[in-house]
Amino acid sequence: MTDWILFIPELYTLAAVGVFFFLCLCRARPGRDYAAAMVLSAGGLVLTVCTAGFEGLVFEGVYQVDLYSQVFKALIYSGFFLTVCLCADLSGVDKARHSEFYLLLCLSTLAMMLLASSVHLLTIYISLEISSYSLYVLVYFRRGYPKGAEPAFQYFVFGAASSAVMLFGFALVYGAFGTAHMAELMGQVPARINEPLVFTGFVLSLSGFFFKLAVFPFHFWAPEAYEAAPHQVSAYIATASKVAAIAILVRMIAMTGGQGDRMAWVLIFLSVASMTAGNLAAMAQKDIKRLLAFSSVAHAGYVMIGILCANAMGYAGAVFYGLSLMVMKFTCFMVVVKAADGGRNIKTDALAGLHQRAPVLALALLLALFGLAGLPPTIGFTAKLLVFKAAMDQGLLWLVIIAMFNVVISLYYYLGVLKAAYFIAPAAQPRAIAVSLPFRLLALAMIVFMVAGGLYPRYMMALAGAMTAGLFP
Amino acid sequence: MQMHAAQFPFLSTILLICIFGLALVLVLPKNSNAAVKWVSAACSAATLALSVFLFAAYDRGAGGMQFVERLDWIPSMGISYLNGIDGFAAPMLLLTGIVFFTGVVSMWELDFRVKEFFALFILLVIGVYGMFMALDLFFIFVWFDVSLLPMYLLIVIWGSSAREYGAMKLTLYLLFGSAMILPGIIYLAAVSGLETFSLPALVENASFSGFEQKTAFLLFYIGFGILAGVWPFHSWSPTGHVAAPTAVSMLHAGVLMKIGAFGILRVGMFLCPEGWMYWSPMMAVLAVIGIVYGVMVGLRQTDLKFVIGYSSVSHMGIVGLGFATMTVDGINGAVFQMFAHGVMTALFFSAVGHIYDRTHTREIGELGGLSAVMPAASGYFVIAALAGIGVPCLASFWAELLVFIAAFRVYPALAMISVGVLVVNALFMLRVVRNTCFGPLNDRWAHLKDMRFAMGMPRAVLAAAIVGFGLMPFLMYDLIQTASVPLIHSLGQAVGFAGPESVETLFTELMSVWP
Amino acid sequence: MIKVAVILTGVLLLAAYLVLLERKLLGRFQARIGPNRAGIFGLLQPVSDGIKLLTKEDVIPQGAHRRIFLFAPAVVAATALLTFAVVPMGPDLHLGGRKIPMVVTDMNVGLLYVFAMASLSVYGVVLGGWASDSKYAMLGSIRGAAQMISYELALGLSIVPVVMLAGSLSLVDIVDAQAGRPFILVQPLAFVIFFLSAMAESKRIPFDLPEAEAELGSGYHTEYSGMRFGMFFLGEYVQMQVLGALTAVFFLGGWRGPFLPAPLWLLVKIVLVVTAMIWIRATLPRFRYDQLMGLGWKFLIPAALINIVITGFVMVGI
Amino acid sequence: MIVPYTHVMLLGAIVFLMGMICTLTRRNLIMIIVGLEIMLNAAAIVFVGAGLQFGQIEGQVMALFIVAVAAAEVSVGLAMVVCIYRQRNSIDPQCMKDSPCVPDPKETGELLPNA
Amino acid sequence: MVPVNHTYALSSWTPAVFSFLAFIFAVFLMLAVLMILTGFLGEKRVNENKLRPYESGIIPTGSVPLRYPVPFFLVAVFFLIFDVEGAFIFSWAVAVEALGVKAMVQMTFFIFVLLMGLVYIWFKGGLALKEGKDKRAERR
Repeated sequence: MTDWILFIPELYTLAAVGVFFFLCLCRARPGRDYAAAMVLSAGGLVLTVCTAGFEGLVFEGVYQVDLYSQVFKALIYSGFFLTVCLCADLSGVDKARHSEFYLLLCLSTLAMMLLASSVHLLTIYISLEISSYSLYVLVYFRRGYPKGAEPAFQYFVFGAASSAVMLFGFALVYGAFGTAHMAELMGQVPARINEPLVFTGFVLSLSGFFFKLAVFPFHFWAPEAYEAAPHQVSAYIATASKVAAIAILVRMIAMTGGQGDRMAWVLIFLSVASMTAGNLAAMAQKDIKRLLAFSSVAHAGYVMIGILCANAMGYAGAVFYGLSLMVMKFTCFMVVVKAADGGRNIKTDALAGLHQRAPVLALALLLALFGLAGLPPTIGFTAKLLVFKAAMDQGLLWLVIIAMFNVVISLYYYLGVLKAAYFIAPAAQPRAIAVSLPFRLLALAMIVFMVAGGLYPRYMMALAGAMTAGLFP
Repeated sequence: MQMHAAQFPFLSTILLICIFGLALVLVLPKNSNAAVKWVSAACSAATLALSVFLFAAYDRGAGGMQFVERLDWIPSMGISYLNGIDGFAAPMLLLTGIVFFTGVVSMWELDFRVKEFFALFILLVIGVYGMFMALDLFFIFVWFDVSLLPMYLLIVIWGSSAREYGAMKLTLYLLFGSAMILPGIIYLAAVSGLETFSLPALVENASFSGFEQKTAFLLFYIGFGILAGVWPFHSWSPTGHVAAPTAVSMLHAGVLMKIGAFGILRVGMFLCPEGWMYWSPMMAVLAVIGIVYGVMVGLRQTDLKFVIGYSSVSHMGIVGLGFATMTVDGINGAVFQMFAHGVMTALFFSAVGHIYDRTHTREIGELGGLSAVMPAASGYFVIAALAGIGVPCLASFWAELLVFIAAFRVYPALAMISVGVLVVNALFMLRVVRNTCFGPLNDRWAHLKDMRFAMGMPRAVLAAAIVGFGLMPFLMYDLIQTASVPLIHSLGQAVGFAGPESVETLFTELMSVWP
Repeated sequence: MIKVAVILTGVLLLAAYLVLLERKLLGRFQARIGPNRAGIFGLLQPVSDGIKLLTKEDVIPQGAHRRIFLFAPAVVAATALLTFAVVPMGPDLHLGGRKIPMVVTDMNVGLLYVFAMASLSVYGVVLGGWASDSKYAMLGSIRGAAQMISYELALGLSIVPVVMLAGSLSLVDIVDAQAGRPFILVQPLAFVIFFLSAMAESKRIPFDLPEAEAELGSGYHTEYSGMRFGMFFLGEYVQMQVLGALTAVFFLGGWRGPFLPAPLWLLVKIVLVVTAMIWIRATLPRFRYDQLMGLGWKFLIPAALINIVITGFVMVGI
Repeated sequence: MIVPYTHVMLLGAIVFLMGMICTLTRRNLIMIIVGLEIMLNAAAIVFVGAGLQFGQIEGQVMALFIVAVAAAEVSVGLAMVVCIYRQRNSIDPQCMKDSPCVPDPKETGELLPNA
Repeated sequence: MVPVNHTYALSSWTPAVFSFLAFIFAVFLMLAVLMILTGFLGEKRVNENKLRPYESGIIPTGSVPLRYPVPFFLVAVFFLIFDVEGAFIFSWAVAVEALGVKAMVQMTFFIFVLLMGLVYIWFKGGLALKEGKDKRAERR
């Protein structure tokens, strides 16, 4: 009999989905929807954090609850919560659709939570799809966007194609081993990973996660979708969705037990290509959200470094990287949401004079951008240190050097944003950005978190290490 | 490397004072410019006092690492908060203290976004202090980057000509450097297999293969060398200096470039002696090219700041040449030169900055006869110029002397070239001094007033340091000696070094008769 | 082989005479006589109809998509006919020691097969209407598609209780499960839903919006003539039979019945159901489009779903 | 199992490639979705084959779920296609030409079958 | 998931494949014969008016490719979702007694979700199919 206690956070989220569903059926009242979303997401966050110690198998072994999954659930939930925090001014979305917006967001969160715990190919596939579908639709929620549904459709086509490829890979893996349980696969895969069929199956099955993470050949949706989506949705895609992708990707690679040399080479290639392509493309961007999208692509490359090392530090590094990415990307989007007028897209120049209009935000942006560039003393540096150390332990000096070159390239455009925020004088009299007290506290919390993660990451790293310890057979 | 336990965490106190000052500046209300300046000045004075104290209190007889502090930071990766100073670091701390204090004071007339300026400035100094005292590779890198980051904003917001270009170029260059250092650090930590980032622990316990040392040293040399203005990577330096505001130029040329050299010394030479030996001829060649190049390009400049900027390149070349000799003398000279050049350049930029503030030009051709209206200001300028030339009885004379003594033994031809070029440079500098301070007075400047005493004070401190250490070089020399001799000794043990073994040098004898 | 031939011929003959039956009955409902010239009581009327259709000109309109236009009618007819492959006509025959099942093939997924065929028949309508390059035909086919897919849902869901009771998707098993009592007694709601949606599936009045003569001039087969029109026609009447047969199999106990031989019972039941349908046709006016869809989505589907839940709870014994 | 697993796999691979080619080369939105569906079905074929090979029900369960998920996918995709189609008709086609995603109707024929 | 030993459950249906094929063949043969016959027997007298599409007797106007009304697409989409979910219900229905109460509860939840979906599209006007008076169409 299923131990339902282990499943409580998911059940809670499901109930939250139900609440939003009923709100959808009622008359649209954005204020009420926002309040409900805040309360429910905060409650869920508390609940997931409280259940972080749970362990066990649910649903005949297809659903594994352990520290790894629970912490990831907490992370995903914080992504959701933070995104909801940005929704006070949800002017990018039609008023009548606010409750649906939260519904889909919540649904996507639920699916990602399921994803974090999935240890069966079927559950992985289903939860991945559910989370993606919600996002496809959310991307189209933007009010009055001139390109309409096209970016959403593009996102959809890429997502569906890569998940189909992934599914085919799953089929090959299942066909080779006769089991779809990760626990059973883990015992058998390392020995046979170099068989052509198994190898092909694995590479194909990773594509779905690469898509979520926006790794190089699967990244073309990112700029369009980020640009077209409401800011909050972009923030959600950049934070929670990435974290979930990292969670499952690490689980999948851990299944190979670090035995596949060819696999490692594929991953290295993707990692390098992803970093380089993302950074070079980002340099040409004027729109902040596009820029952040390409930087996401680049960061996917860095995360991959940690994952491809397939050692304890690499996994811990990837996990830590996910955490840091969430904080930093969220901070950037926080600024974008606040700086954007009425939910419009903004160019980099629109940040002009930010240091006067909202000093706290400007400081947060500064740290977030430095963090994204991987400079100390921010959390982004610690994350890079971890993945690079892991790569060095595998003897991949040159990979680290390439990555560091990319860091310098990325710095070019991050500094461009920073210059706009701190240096360029705004054309007109700058309109002060009203930053409410809770929001200011949120920004301060982000600042503290980023600096603390850079200067004193001891406990976070220990947590990441403890989480990934269970991934080894 | 010996280590002595500390009684009181003096080093962390310096950092804490700065951090406290930074926090205070940040929480002060927006328009309290005077308060911000006073807080910064107090903070800088306190750290200056502490660094003077450390400089004096360093036990020259015992040597080794003193004032060591240690705190486990990230045990899982073997990272600890480990501070300590030796004979190399103590002069650098003193230098930082001096330049910090004088920099704050020379920006006293700033009235544009004051709070932000001083906040960033203090942040920069925190990084510099931290870098000089850190003994853990992780923290070395962290402080290194902390000191680089505010630079971009400092130049972009408060800079002068071509500031955007200059700032972007500078930042990208320097971060490119840090992009070489980080892999190097992690590489060494990984191949050592010791799970530690502690520099002393690595020096003691790790045995790196020749290849590893060569690779890592190259990474460090390029990475830190960019900041040190080593020749092919120097080009950020003149543009950056020119673009930066006065205090930043001072700190930058005075201290930051030393961070680069210090990094090569601390990380590269301590950890990879074999790599050092392998690459030393290249270092020497590049250093000499730097010297020659700096001088030659400097000759063609008409902007005073460019003149100083390029002379910095050549002066840092002297440091590099000193390192490349692999002798006690050479290292003594190089470290001494780091100190001397820091103080001298700071004075130079400070004086030029003052002149620029008044005249709004730095073109040599437009200036002239300033000594008539601004005797004090041009006096400092002249002192700085003379120090730059290496006139005896000024600090840099001893430094250059030491380096060239060592260089003549190891690389006679290169030393010959550099000395020749420096003579040319001296003539040129004298001409610059004449064109700016003496000769016919340009009527446009006739109404200018000389600097007040309070404004002159920082320059006075710097000038005093130049002259003081020029007259009493042994104060510095004894200190550096405590670190350089063990380093060369350990080099002998580590790689079977059989180069010029002159521990008892000509200069030591010279020193004994000097006072 | 003989079995196949017999069933096929039987179905075709029955279809032909159902036309006659309908015309006769409609005549009676409307107080007229109906066809009575060809043979006694007009018994040869179907034959003459067939000959007429075969010799009519086969017009292909100008803008038509030729290939699709030509084949669409065959789809309708074929899918309707093929459905009979799984309808059991009676109990197994034992001839000379050999067991001969009275069904073309006893698929274990027979029910799904039936639905598959029903779904496929939509293609005939849609393609036929689309390929005609005519506005009426186009409108008819659009309506047809929407209506048929809507009601297919209700159709499928209404059968689920039957499947639950029988525990199998095979039509033979379903008939066997009704040995005691026909399912209409235990599942009256399912029967009603099934019957309504099946009528909509076969586009019978009052659900004949795809062809609605009055507004669309025959809808999707406006442009068809000759035997191709005949095939649509044939398909429709075979579908009526299918509907009768399925109603019989699912709810009326299939071929089971006292006294008479099994296939005859089935025939009787089919004719009964068809007569009921004709009766309805003669009585009720046509639905409006939104009413039609509303009935399907807002009433039949929820009712079918709830029926499933109730049946389930009764069965597992709560 | 009469048909060897390798043959099933080969069939799956061929179908998969067909779907992929359809998705990649067609410039008709509907056909792209069709291609996606074909890819999914190829995976389902391989799953069923593999399940038969090992005598497990898992393969079929997978196939069932794939069918369901595919339906959801088509729904989302079709809804978006409808939106795009409506926008194209309501907005001047000239300004839509700039966007890379939507094919030019003159070049590629109809966007939707006869619609 | 339990391995299935009863291979019949996994193999495709085998009984009476032959007679089924024969039936299919017979049906197709008959239709083919009819189609060919109608081609031979029918008279061929083509004229322009006959080839024109029927439009209540007038010369056709406008182009045939009409815009598909959006409600039809919506219906198609709804159908897709609900119909396929039917697959789960069927697979459960076959074995309802064997699966017992637990599966019944799960299926009830499933059907509940389905009904909620129906309620949603109902409330949101997805089922307001009255042509020309589509609320959603007006709102856009």
